[in-house]
Amino acid sequence: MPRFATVLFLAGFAFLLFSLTLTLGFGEPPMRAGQGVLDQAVAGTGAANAVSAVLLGFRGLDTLGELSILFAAATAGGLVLGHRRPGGDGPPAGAILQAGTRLLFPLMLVVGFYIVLHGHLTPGGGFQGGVILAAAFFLPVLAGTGAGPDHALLRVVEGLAGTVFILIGLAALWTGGVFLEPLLVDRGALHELFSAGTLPLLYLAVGLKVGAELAGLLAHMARAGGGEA
Amino acid sequence: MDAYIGPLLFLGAAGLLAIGVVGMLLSNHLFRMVLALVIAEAGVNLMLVLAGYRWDAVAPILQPGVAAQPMVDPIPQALVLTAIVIGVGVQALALTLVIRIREAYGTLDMAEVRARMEVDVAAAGGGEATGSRERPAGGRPLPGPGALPEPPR
Amino acid sequence: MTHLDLLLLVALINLPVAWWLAGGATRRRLLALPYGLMLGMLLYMDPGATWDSGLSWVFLGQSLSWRLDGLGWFFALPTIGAALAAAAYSSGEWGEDFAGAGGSMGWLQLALAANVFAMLVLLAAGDLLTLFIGWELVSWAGLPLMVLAGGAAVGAGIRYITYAMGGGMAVLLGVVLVYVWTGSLVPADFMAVLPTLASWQVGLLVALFFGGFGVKMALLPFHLWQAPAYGLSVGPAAAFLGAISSRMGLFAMALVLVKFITLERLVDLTVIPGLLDSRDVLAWVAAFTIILPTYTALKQNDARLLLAWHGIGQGGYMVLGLVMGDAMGSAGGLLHVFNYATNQAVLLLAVFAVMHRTGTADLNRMGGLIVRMPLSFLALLIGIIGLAGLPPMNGFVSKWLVYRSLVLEGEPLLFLAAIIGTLGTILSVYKLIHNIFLGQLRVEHEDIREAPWSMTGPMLVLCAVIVVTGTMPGLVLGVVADAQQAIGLAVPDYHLGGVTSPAGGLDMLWLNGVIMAGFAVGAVLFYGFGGRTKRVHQLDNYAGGHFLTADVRYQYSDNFYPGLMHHIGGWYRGSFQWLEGALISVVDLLATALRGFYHQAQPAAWVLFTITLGFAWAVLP
Amino acid sequence: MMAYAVALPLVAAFLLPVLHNASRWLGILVGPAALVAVLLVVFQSWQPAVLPFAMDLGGFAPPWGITFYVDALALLFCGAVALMTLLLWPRDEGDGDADALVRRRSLTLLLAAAAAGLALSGDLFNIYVFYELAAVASYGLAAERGTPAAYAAAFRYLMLSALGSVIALAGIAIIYFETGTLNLAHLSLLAGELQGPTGMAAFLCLLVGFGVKAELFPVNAWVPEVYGVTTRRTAGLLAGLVSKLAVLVLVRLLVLVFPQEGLRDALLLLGVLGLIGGELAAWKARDMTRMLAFSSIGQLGLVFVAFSLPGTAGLVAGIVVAVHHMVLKPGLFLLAGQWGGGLRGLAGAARRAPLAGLLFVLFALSLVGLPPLPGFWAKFLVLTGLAGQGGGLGWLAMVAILVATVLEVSYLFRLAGRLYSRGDDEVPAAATGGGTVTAGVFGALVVAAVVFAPALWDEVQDMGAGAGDAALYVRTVGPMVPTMISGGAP
Repeated sequence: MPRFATVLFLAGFAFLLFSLTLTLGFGEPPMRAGQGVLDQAVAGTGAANAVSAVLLGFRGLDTLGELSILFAAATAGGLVLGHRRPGGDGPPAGAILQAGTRLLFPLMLVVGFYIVLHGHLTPGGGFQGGVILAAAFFLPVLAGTGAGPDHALLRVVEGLAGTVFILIGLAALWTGGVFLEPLLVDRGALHELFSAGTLPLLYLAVGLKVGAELAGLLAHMARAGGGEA
Repeated sequence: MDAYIGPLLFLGAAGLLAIGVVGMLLSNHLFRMVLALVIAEAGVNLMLVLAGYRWDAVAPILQPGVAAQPMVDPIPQALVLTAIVIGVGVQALALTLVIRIREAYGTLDMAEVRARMEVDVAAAGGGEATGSRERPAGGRPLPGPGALPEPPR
Repeated sequence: MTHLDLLLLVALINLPVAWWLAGGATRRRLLALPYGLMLGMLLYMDPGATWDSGLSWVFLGQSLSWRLDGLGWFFALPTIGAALAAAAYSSGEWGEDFAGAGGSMGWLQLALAANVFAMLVLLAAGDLLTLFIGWELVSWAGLPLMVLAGGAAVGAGIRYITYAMGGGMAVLLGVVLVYVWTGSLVPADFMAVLPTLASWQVGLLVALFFGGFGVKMALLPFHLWQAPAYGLSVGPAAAFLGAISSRMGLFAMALVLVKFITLERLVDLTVIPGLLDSRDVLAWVAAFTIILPTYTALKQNDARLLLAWHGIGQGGYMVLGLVMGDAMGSAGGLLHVFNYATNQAVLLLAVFAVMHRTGTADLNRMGGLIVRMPLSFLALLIGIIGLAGLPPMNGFVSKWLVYRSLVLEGEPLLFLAAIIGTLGTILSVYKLIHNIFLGQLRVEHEDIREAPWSMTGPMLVLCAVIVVTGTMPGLVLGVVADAQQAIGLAVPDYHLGGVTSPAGGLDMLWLNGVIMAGFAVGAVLFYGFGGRTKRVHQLDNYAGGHFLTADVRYQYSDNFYPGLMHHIGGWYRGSFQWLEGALISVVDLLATALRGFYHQAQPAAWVLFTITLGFAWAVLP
Repeated sequence: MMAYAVALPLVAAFLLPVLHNASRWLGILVGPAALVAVLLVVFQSWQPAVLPFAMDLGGFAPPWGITFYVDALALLFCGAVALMTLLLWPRDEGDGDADALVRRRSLTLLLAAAAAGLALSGDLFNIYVFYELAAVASYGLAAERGTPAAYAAAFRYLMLSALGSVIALAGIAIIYFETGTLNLAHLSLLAGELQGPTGMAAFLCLLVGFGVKAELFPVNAWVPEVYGVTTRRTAGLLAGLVSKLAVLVLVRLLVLVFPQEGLRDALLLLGVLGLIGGELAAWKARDMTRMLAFSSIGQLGLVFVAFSLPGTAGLVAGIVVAVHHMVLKPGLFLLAGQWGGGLRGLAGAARRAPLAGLLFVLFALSLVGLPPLPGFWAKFLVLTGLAGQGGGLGWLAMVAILVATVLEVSYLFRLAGRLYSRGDDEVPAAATGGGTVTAGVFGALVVAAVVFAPALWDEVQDMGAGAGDAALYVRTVGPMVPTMISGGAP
């Protein structure tokens, strides 16, 4: 009976939601806040990528909150999984996989950092790059060729990266601005790597933090996964 | 064609959301519930990103040497990026919990997990487990062999 | 600092003082002192005047003020008096025994002091908000006194507070409605607007206030809590509670229904056109409250419960007299508060004195104690005569006034109900005195001594009050008159011996004189001409002419009045318990259903249900 | 300046694990120090002359950037967040797991930061982010005990809450579709565009989504499960604090963006159902923790009823009810933690711990509304508001409140009777101490509320009037460019 009710309500929900969305003007957004952001992105943050400008400039607090959520998830994950003895390893990976891992590791590092540091110019940024970095460190665990990243180091990195993000924000406060205000925006030319003031620094912090959090979480889970097989 | 693309995309968003909710509510398998959550989030993220779409506009990135063109609204894109990362965090945490539950109870079946949780919580509270809609408290004495009159032949 | 402030301050300071005094065996002897001081202060204040408090402040846009008028003064008198008697009673041997048995004298005295303070705050209420504040304080202050005894008393206390809060919430709703409908909680302001309210509004207010205050008075059908809550408490606490606690309901009724809403308005509210107005409804509730609990008392085999059940019935007389609203009826109703307080206090103190000595209140386990505890017997005798409303005690005066009013107002059916109630009272108090003091003394009670002076003293003082105010009711009627004037009622033409009225007055001086003369004549005849007495052993008994030997146990309260009970027992057996049980069952059922809601397999489904319904509600016009 | 209220707990949370490894004392001190600093910031900002004011984070004018709106209400909640987190600071549960303790403290700090952000933020999506931060931190805290039941309860809580978040995000998407902005002040100006069914649907999405944390009926089934498995301090934090902030967000939305009558009725109806449902379930509960959990659902129902009242009166009543519950419930949970266990084991507990027993009675009396105690004023305000409003639903709500009070008395004092009963003393009370002292602080707050009632009342009046003034909000946040209001590009 509850299942039947659920299905019934679900059908109603999907139908109503769909009919509600049909009244929304697709393709013709009001652009009330958006147009202003587009107009001011370069002047306000120095970033060619307006999405990055929004992420780190206009809505930097969201990004800080999001980092905090990742940190919270990692902390909670650590709390849940706790100190666990590493479980038995899975079946060893084949030679190709192991060789591929060794080959891929430096490449992924480079790509990851590249994406992190060019976030203000091109699609990409700290999140995307951070995920690639995390994957780079996690690959050896998957392939069975390494024990994964060092937890103590990860905690230092994630703690410091988050702090650096806030400190850059507070630096603006201390120099007479407001919290999270982009600094040194007028240094460097548009479309150059060294431009957009503190944005690349923020992205670096974001990238490191995201990478550290995800790597930590994955490593935790990997150990847990082996434990009870 | 243009007239249909909007409703089609909305159908996709609403459909993904609905599929996700179906999975979360009707599946009894913890891991599938997490996957369903991923799908539901994808649906709502799609809906969010649709909010910024403009006909005949380009991505909101200035290209060197390209004349200014109408651009799509960059804010929903940033929001979606944030929402995705938030989702990842929540999903990862959910998975760690699933791992632990599997270890503790040896099952991924929601009904069984819930029943055993009830018992544990009640025990921690110092009482016995209380009844619920699925499992009423107390014994239900089934009529024994002689309890019911024989049906007439 | 006005006189009223001083009185309230003394009552407040008495809280820690009572706690401290209760701490030591010698200090304990002074427990009654603060109440004596309060009584003195009260007597110093003129009941005819209005005593304002210097305390008043504005909070939440409401002005809180306190003032004591004639009505409050009249109720304060038995309040402090009962506390004085209870404190004196517990200051001696009873207290030592209580403390020795593991009871906490400190809590008892603290709770008693808190009750007195709360009641004074209530009696000094100057507006509806302070009335409610006092009301709640009184309701909650009663709880610790009830649960002190532990065991079954705790259950009774929790039952009490549930009922009391139900009543309190009705009162609160009434207060809120008055505020919203009239824009004020100050009597002078809202009384000007009340006449403009619609009938349904006034009717709702009457129902809420009468119901709410009626719970405290234990009016039908909210009476179940009272007997166990009062009866199962410890001695002095039971006496105090039984004597005065539930009368706070009458005070509030007199204030709100009679003074604020007025009886004229009640008469205007028709319930059944041509047949029943709302005042009649109140009167009939009171009448049934007289009858049913009184006959329930008849069934009790525990002396404390028997008396406590009576208290409920006696409250009915008070309400009945009050809502009659004429000079004699309301005087009778109010006077009965005082008289009943003295009677009930004496009775409960006597019963607890017996219990103190024998260790039981079971009417089937006592008998013949008259030879061992003559003073307690005397007190109980005087008390039951007063309670039954027979001359020459004070209970007769107040009941006579109520009867008179019912007859004069043309309410023969109500009069009949009141008479039936009195009959039940006489029957049951006879059972009380008979089973405790008359008949054969039980073997285990051979060595019983009379209760100590600390216990008999207060009893005898109260007995003196009963006799004196019975003979000279004018002493109290003067204060009653002030109370009547304070709530805008007519005052009967009274004098020291009673009242005069064109339809026939009452003069207790004369009546008691005749009775005493009759006794004197009888004594002269008996001793002068006959004097044929023969002293026999207490175990030689005759019952209905039948000789009973020592081995026949002359106690049969198990089946007292079998014929009567056979005829009336079925009428009221358990019907209200059934009602209460049904209510609890409904709550239990709902609660179980709700628990099911919070124990479901897939709570997240409710997110879907809610949002879908919400969408449907938003989309549909 | 108020940015510190969010930034400081975040920094402390980030650094706590690192500092803990460096120095034990630093690890212990950094969290409380950050919270004390937040308290100081709040006190410093509490100057009626400058309130309310707005802050444009990142230096971008509204509606482009994120705005913090600082009024007395927001400051009150910010201060409450810091104070409550400080009082309910996670303690060593005696399992000797230092790492877990550090993580729990980190999560608590994150929760504090998120709560402060919820109180201050004036941007819809930013509110969502902080809400999610609070959610993730509370998932972790729900599982803190490390028992299997805790994992299961936390997972179920996560699933319910995540579904709610998804719905809330859908609501935000709809609002962005309609208006193209997220700033609350901007949305307030554009409220006319959200009058239709789409706008109502969007609000209902947010109501259901945020309602999960606010213990809104019927999306609150997680409450008894989670409070049953966490430490009582966490339960107090979630019931007392986090739920109120979710309510605060909804209230801001109602005041600023959704003034429709119908939505208030919906809130009222759900509040009444929650009130009655919670109290009924509590009446039947067999252990103290879950009794308190259900009673908290009921109290939150009352909060919703209060906030559903229109105008300043509703806000004032709501603030009083919410703050009252915020102080009481953690105190009660702490006492439950002190005694623990089912109702049967509690016989005579108060006799062995007189202070705790006294505090329980004080809290219970205030909860049911004994007059001089603040609970009475709260109830009185709600009732007068409802009676003034009238209407069938209003009368229903009044009766519900009164019935709920009687139920509350019935179960709370059944428990009190058991606590004071001369029970068989064979069950020794597991006195762990500490909790009673903290509960005593809450008790002192209750008493202080009685003593300083008139002054507090004036303060609350101003607070309610300020929070209910949508025009003031818009004016304070700043002028919007005219084209931003009439409609933007094609």
